[in-house]
Parts: sequence; C-alpha cells; structure tokens
Amino acid sequence: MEYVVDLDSFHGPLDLLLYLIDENQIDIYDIPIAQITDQYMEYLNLTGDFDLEKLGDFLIMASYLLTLKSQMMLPGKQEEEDEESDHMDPRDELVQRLLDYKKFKMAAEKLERFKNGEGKRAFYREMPTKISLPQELTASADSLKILILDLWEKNKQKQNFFQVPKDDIDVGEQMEVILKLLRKRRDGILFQELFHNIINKKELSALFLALLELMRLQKVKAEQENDFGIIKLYPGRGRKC
Amino acid sequence: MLMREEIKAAVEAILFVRAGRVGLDEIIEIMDVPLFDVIDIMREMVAEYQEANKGLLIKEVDEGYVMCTNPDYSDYLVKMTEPHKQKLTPAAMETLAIIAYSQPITRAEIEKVRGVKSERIIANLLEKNLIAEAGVKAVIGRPILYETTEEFLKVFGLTSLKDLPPLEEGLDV
Amino acid sequence: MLMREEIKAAVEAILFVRAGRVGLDEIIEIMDVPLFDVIDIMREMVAEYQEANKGLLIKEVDEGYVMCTNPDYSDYLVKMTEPHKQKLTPAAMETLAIIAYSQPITRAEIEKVRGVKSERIIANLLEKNLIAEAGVKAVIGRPILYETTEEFLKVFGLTSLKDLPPLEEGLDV
Repeated sequence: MEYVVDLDSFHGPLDLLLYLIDENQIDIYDIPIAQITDQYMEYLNLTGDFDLEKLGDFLIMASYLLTLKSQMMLPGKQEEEDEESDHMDPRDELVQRLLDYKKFKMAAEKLERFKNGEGKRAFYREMPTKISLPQELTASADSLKILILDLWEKNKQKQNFFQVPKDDIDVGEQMEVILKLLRKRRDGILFQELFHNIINKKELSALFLALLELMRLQKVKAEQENDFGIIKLYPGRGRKC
Repeated sequence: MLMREEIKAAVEAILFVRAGRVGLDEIIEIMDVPLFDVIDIMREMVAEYQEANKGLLIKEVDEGYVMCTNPDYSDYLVKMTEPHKQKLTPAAMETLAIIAYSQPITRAEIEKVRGVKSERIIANLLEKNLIAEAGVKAVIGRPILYETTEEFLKVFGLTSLKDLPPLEEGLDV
Repeated sequence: MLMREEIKAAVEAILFVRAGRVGLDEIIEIMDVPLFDVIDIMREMVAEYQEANKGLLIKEVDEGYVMCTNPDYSDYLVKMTEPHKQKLTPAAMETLAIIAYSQPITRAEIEKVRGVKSERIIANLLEKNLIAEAGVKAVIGRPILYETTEEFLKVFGLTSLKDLPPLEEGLDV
C-alpha cells in the first residue's frame, strides 16, 4: 500500500471498517472477513505515532475480526448455509453494528449541515450579552445544617465498609494526570506526592499502573538514591505524548 | 382582568426579551392568569403565528414556549448571521447525533455504538451545554443518562426534537 | 422577485435575530430589493406593527430599524427581568455545607466526606463566587484550601459565619 496511514482521521474502528468496505466496494451483508481483516491489520501496522488509549479500541476490534475470520474458516459452514434454518452467520453482529454506526454517522453529517445553515433552519435571538438576565441564588442556611448532619450520619454507618468508587478508573486517564503534573513541575515530584489525593484503592492501583506504564515508555523517569530512600519522578525523554 | 389580546401581546414581549424558553409557570406568575386560560391562549397564539406565515414562530418546548424564526426564511438569515459559532469535531458531532436520536442514553450505550471510549467527548459536550445529565438509569451501577438541551436546539436551528432529520438505515454503503 | 409579504416576513426574522439595529443598507443587500421598495415596505410594516398594538414594535433609527417591545407592556417585563431565582443543585448544597462547617478545607477532604469526586462542583461554586481559595494546606502536595465568601453569606442570609445554625442541637435529633 502506498498511502500514508493516519489512524487519527478515523473516529474509531467502525469508521475505519466502513472506509475499507467502501474503498473495496464490498456488499456490507457479505463481507469477505479474511480480506477485510488483513487490510485492517495492515492499517494498524502502518500507523505511526498514535494515542495509546485510542489504539486500544482499535485492537479490540482487531481481535474480534480475527475471531470472526477463524470462525468463518471452520469447515462445515458452507453446507449449513444452504439449510433454511435459523443458523446465524457469525458476521451478523458486525453487520448490525456497522449499520447502526453508519446510521448515526450520516445523521451527524446532516446535523452539521443544519448547523451551517444549509436547508431550512430556525434562528433564535442573539443575546446581546450572556449576563443579560440577572440571576439570584436562593438557599436557606438551615438546609446546610441538615445536609452536613446527614452526611456525617451516613459516613458513620459507612465506615466499616469498603469504599466503592462510582466510576471505573481509567489507566490512560491517570497517565495523563501524571504527565500533566510533570509538565507543570519539570524539576520533579516526590513519589508520595502523586498519591496524596487518592481516596480509594481502585484509584490507587490505576495510578500506580499508569506510572509503571509511563516508566516503561520512558515518559517518566524514577530515581531513588539509596535503598528505602525517597523516590523522585521526572519527565522522561520518551516519545512525545 | 386582562383582555385576551393584551395577554397575548404581553407574552409576545416576554418571549422576545427572553431570547429563550419561557416556562408556563413563569407566564402564569408574571401575568397572574389561571393556568387553564394560559394554556388555551397560548395554543391559539401558536396557531395564529403558524397560520400568518410571518417571519416569526412560537414553539412549545418542555412546558414552556420559545420564539424563533420561521425556517422558510433561513436563506436570508444565513447571509446575516454566522450560525456555526460552535465548532464541533466530527467525533463530537457523531456522539451528539447518537444522544440526540437515542436520548436519554448512558455513556456505555454511546460507546457501544461508536466502538470507542467517549468520556472526554461527553465531558466536552456537557461543558458546551449541548447535553445535560438526565437522571440515572435504573440498572446495576445506576449510570448517568444524558439528553440534549435547549442550547442544542438553538445551535442546530431546530424548533423541537421533532425537527431532527429522520434516521436513515445505512444500506447503500 | 420576492412578494411584498415575503420581504416583510424575512425582515421580521432578521430584526428578531439581530436584537439590535439592522441598517437599511443591510436589508437591501440581504434581500436584494431596490432601496425605494424597501423604504416603502418598511414604512408600511412599522405602521402595521403600531396599529396592531401587539407586544412588539419596529422602530426606525438612524437609517435602520430595530425590533423592540411595546412600552405598554413594560410592567410585565419588569416583573420578568427581576432576578431569576436560581436554586443550587443538591450536590452543590452538600458540598457547600461541608465547606461552610469545616473551612478552610481541601478538595480531598471534601471528597472523603462525600465519597465522590467533587472537582466540577467545586469549580462551579468558585465560579458562582460562593467559595474562594484560601491558601494551601501545609502538607505534601500543598493542596488548595477553600472557604466560603461574602457572597455566600448574602445568598444564605447570614450576617457572619457565626450565624450558621449550630450543629450541637442537631446532634440530639
């Protein structure tokens, strides 16, 4: 392939797949999985510097395609297809996802045109300034008291339980937190400093994993002068982030 | 007691000044007219504007009303204003489209359609006030639901969600 | 060629969206109609609005036009533009309660009591000027401390922090 691959221009793996299908003028209901998988993998291999977190989404799709490919190559599939049974083509799910995705992608393009004033659209009044409507907050001091007492009561009851974080904590996100901090403090930070705001174990482990990953990528350098001494973290010389 | 035409005129002035949604409750409070009368008067007024085929329309939105231009004249307004002050990336547009057509919807559901993590884009749309949280879904984990806002309608020149272009199945790949 | 009524409707839409003066020259350019016609049409339109005694008026100003509200209904508009009472969200109230009773306090400490991330809420309270930064805490990381503001006292109708309802009596409940 002679083109330069820019994975960033695709919004996700489904977008890339749609592109490949379009490029090869393939019938979406009869995708030659082997061919598409090969091309897809080639794209991933050719891609240059790419955001780690985003690449993950593409890799998940890659493994899914490889699974499909191996399923399609299993013997006996051919005969089964002749039977008018409720046999499922292993590609059905992928087709459905592609169709769903395409539907919204086209809607997004239509919306964009609306926004740009192509076709009929309504207009609303321009606000002379954003603060044209004075807003006054209302609240009562008594409610503050009730709230704080409630919270203390809840925390008392909760103390013996583990704290469950509300959201999943993302290693990629934590990596960015660390890099951002190091960009601000180029003369380095203490290892402990990194963890002072942590409120639960899950977050702690995500942050620690993120740190290890950054060290592996040489984006962060850790130095410890003697055994059990303090560990200092510096921005590394790794690839730009 | 106010005359019917006076109430209409006052509401007209109020809608004009607000440049956004005016709640039914606000109209009742400002005008001091019973709810039943207001609903009836507003229904009449919305129809009158529609029929007159003038430059302006009144639309009912979410237990309230908003005044906007008649889409028939959008050609002239495009020449005058810059409607696309809000720059959105294709990925943000895609996410917004999914939310617009499937609201209320959770982050996991959005990510399933897109096939990519969408946390940052959602945070960005929230910040731009194009979407808002709409409670939580009654499933395990109680994930947050998202919906589009009035600002969304304004940016895209829609008078209501019913104006969204119909979704087409993407058959012709 | 555009019909007279169409031109009027389009001008109406233009005046509405602009929320300010629209020059005669602009109208001519946007609508592509001769000056003489525009002047004539606008004169008619100004008169029609006047006679209809509706909520809106069109005024000629300085070789241009503005759309404004009919002064007859200014009483209602005064009522409407009175400060819009806005309530704080439950999450913001909760966070504010913690800060009010434990100030100065760091974000990590607030999050420990609430059990959830509170970054966005704190940013929001800062923006509303209900809390302010109050230096940093002398611990590792030197986290920012927060305290309530004068504005907080005003909103909650307190003359000083000493007026906060005492917590002791509440503990018996």
